[in-house]
Amino acid sequence: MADQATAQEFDILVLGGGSGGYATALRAVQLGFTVGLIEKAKLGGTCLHNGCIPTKALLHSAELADHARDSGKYGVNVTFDGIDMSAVNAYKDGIVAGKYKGLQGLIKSKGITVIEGEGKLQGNNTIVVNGTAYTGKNIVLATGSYSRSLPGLEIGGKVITSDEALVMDYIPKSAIVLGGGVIGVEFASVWKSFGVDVTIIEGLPSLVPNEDASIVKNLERAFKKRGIKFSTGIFFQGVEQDENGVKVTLVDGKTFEAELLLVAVGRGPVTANLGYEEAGITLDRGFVITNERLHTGVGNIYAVGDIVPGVQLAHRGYQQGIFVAEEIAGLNPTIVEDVNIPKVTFCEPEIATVGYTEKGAKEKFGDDQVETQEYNLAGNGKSSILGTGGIVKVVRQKDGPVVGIHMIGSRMGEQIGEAQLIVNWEAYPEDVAQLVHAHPTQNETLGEAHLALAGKPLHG
Amino acid sequence: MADQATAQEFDILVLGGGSGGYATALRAVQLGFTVGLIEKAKLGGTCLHNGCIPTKALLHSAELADHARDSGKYGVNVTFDGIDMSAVNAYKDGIVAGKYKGLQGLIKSKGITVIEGEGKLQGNNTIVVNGTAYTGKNIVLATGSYSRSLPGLEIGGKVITSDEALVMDYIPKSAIVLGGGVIGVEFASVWKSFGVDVTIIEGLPSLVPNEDASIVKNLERAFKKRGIKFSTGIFFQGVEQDENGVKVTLVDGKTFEAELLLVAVGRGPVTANLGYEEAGITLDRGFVITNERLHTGVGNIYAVGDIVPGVQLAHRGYQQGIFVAEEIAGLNPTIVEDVNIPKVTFCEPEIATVGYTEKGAKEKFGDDQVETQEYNLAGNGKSSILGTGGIVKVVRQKDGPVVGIHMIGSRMGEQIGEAQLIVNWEAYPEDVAQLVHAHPTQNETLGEAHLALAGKPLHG
Amino acid sequence: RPRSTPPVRKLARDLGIDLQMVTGTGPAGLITRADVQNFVDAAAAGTPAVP
Ligand SMILES: Cc1cc2nc3c(=O)[nH]c(=O)nc-3n(C[C@H](O)[C@H](O)[C@H](O)COP(=O)(O)OP(=O)(O)OC[C@H]3O[C@@H](n4cnc5c(N)ncnc54)[C@H](O)[C@@H]3O)c2cc1C
Ligand SMILES: Cc1cc2nc3c(=O)[nH]c(=O)nc-3n(C[C@H](O)[C@H](O)[C@H](O)COP(=O)(O)OP(=O)(O)OC[C@H]3O[C@@H](n4cnc5c(N)ncnc54)[C@H](O)[C@@H]3O)c2cc1C
Repeated sequence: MADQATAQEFDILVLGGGSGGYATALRAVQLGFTVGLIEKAKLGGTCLHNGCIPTKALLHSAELADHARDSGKYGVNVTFDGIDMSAVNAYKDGIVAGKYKGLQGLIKSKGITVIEGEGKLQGNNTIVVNGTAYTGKNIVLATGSYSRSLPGLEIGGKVITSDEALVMDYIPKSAIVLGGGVIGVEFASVWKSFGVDVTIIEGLPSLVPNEDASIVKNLERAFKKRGIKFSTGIFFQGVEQDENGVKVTLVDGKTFEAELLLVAVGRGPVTANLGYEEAGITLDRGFVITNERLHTGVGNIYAVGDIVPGVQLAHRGYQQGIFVAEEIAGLNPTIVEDVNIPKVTFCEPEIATVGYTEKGAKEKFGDDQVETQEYNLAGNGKSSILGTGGIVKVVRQKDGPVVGIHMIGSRMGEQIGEAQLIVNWEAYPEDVAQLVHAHPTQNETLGEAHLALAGKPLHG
Repeated sequence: MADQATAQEFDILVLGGGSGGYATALRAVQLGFTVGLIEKAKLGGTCLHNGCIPTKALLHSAELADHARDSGKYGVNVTFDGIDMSAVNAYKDGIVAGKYKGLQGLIKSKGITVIEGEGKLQGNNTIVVNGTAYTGKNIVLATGSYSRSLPGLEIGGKVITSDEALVMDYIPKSAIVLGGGVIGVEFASVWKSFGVDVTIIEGLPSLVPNEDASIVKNLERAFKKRGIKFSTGIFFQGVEQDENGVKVTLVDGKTFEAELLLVAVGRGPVTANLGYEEAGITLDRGFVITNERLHTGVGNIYAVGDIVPGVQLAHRGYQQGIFVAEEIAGLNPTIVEDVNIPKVTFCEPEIATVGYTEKGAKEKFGDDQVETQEYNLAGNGKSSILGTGGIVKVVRQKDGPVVGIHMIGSRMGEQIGEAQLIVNWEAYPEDVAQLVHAHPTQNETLGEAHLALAGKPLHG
Repeated sequence: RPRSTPPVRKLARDLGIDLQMVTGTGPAGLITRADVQNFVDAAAAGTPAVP
């Protein structure tokens, strides 16, 4: 009895084993805490099983399909014989399974107690799982998110979310994607490469509406060139489906038909009926409200990941998880603001951004306190070799540091590393300009943009 | 007459229009100087016409050939019908022509006077071109380099250098590459992807002997797996050729036969018979000796690029060119040491390094004053998705800043941007560790390595 | 080690300034670029900031 009771008491009890939850647990045991990690489905959560990882596997197959179509231009003769969806899925599932096994092994080897089942918060220090009460001196809520829909728009049959799209065993002839945000444009990109006739419906005035205006313009141009159709600025009204497919109607009466409809209108927090409100935690439209140090204001209860309002990204979840573990340990960790978290959209062409957009910077610092510089990838040797176009846009405070970097182009996602150091370390363009970038790389575009912004463009 | 005389006098006269020379010229006119740029062949020099750019085009075709062979694993069904060497060359030449046109236009638009012909230094302020004397208040020597051979090893027929290899209109069945440095491993990589049976002969104990030992080990393993053969540690003795091919003998008597031999044993400086020594400039084995601010010690004569001892890279040439223009302008620019110049080798897998190797750091700071951390790409989701392995190795001074980063893996060359900021800005692992890296990218490997080095690995 | 960001440390080094002698005004005593600049200006103005 005593033993069992001990096993149910932890320094830190984490509810949810996704990116945010497991990062909390890993950092916490490093710091010497005992940790219980409660997970009702699979360790790794959305990102590993239904999000980041499987989508990026699809995007790589899509990239190879694009290559197969245009290798001839590069002297590599290839006949493209089509996509084998079951092989694509075997590859994707193999990647997920490998990472899942690795994560389970890691969690186990670190001595984290994994508690299987659905947990419910009870008071300030207790979570009940399958009738057993577990206590934690500290509790971290990390229950994540689910694919939202719109009021009256029911998921089912030919109306699907990313969850279903990730396990499809066939390639539709045509598809409508509702929502031109990150998840929407990534699926549109994959499907187009797989030969699907794709149309994106976005109610806001443009695709990827959160991005800098220059990025938006470039993405829309690139998607048009790829033959990805889109309708922006008119909201969705309703959908009908029959055995042939779906018919979508917009509020202006315009209709679109396709074999299926992917609903990608955002993700809602998983917080209902989990005892959060009863414990006195403040929810706003389902999201858990915390202070800037991720404390809920109740007892020793913290929240991390997609349930906390802000950008819903796996690495923000990691960061918050690490932060909270260090906060509990009294290490006084540094806050990384949402605006300074790197964001990559892995469609073709890729988008990578960190910091303020030009518009955001002007709102923050004043219209005449912001300078920008755009460098066109047409001037970059490696990008020409890869056959891609795009831009790098750097936003600085006038006579001040770089506050935003926005990039688009094939493979440009990987440039986010240098960009985020520049923005997070508040570097001046001159700091970057005095360093030479390796030739010939896409990375040089960052060097050229900063040289230009420092008033001494090299190739321009 | 007066007009003509004026046109022959410049603030800065640059001899050689390659990376180093044209960068000097561009930065100099930005700073308000009049500039004469003397070039005997084509603006852009080795890098554009016989170096960086055409090799990287070949490497991209090679990458596509590799993809064509293994796309099936990713569900993309492809029949590989072989390489069309004339199409490869058309693609490569198209890229070079495009960049060449761009560069010519840029040089012209900036008002740089291009002087065509072979120049010879005469005294401290004069260069004679086709019998006409041009003068400069300052002179910058940038005559670059040529493919060296070994004593008694004559280039011709089936014994070629990179110059000939870049214009070949057929694919040999087999090839021997003499030299396992950057140029050697890049050609070996291209040819293997194109289906050639390749053997590298390197007299030093390993391939890429300047790299960190961990990188060497990984590259040799990867090349073995690719079926690229190599012999290391035994020096070349001689070669015979007949109409069937070449027969190479090593000093231990061992022989190798193949259709051709590529000699890639380094590049020598172009400095003979150009009046340099007569002007009082010090040459060492043909290289121009300067102080650390690139001054030759004679009059106002500077030298930049491959003729200056050190790493022979195009971006080092740019950097030195910009440096000298700013130095002449009295701007007191910052010196970037050779060790801190980013270096990328674009073979498959790519190598990217900046700063000290582990060995170099131990020599510099003492055996017990250095800590290292290796992160294996097997733990990185995006690398698994791309199907690549490799490592990131970070070298730090004990309790001090990061002084070296060494990486290997497909596409890892582009990670050099973040790496070079870390090393050149003397960041501590903790500075990097507190920033979250975007998921899922290869860039995360840098985050993980620095987290581990800061004592708090995330996924490990 | 005084707290600052890497580019600021690099700037200080390029200017030949020892960060130990600079007072940080940023969050938690972080030495900002402005702190370094002010230190340089003070030194240039002859203020006995540099012992
Ligand atoms: C299609 C798609 C693509 C994406 N691509 C990317 C990308 O490329 N990069 C990126 O950074 N982000 C991406 N994301 C977002 C990323 O997946 C999320 O930001 C991340 O998973 C959030 O982590 P989390 O820990 O907050 O929540 P989740 O990952 O959702 O984890 C929550 C976990 O809690 C468990 N749980 C919930 N309630 C309970 C309960 N009561 N008891 C026990 N367990 C419970 C769940 O089973 C789940 O495992 C993508 C998302 C989707 C849908
Ligand atoms: C196969 C190969 C691959 C390479 N790949 C890379 C790479 O990926 N990345 C990288 O950074 N570097 C690479 N390099 C190295 C790079 O090309 C050189 O470092 C760079 O070109 C050096 O620039 P430079 O200006 O010093 O000399 P050069 O580029 O050689 O230019 C010298 C110029 O001077 C002219 N000249 C010489 N003598 C005279 C004279 N008497 N009068 C008038 N003009 C004269 C020449 O015609 C030439 O145009 C590669 C080199 C080779 C050979």
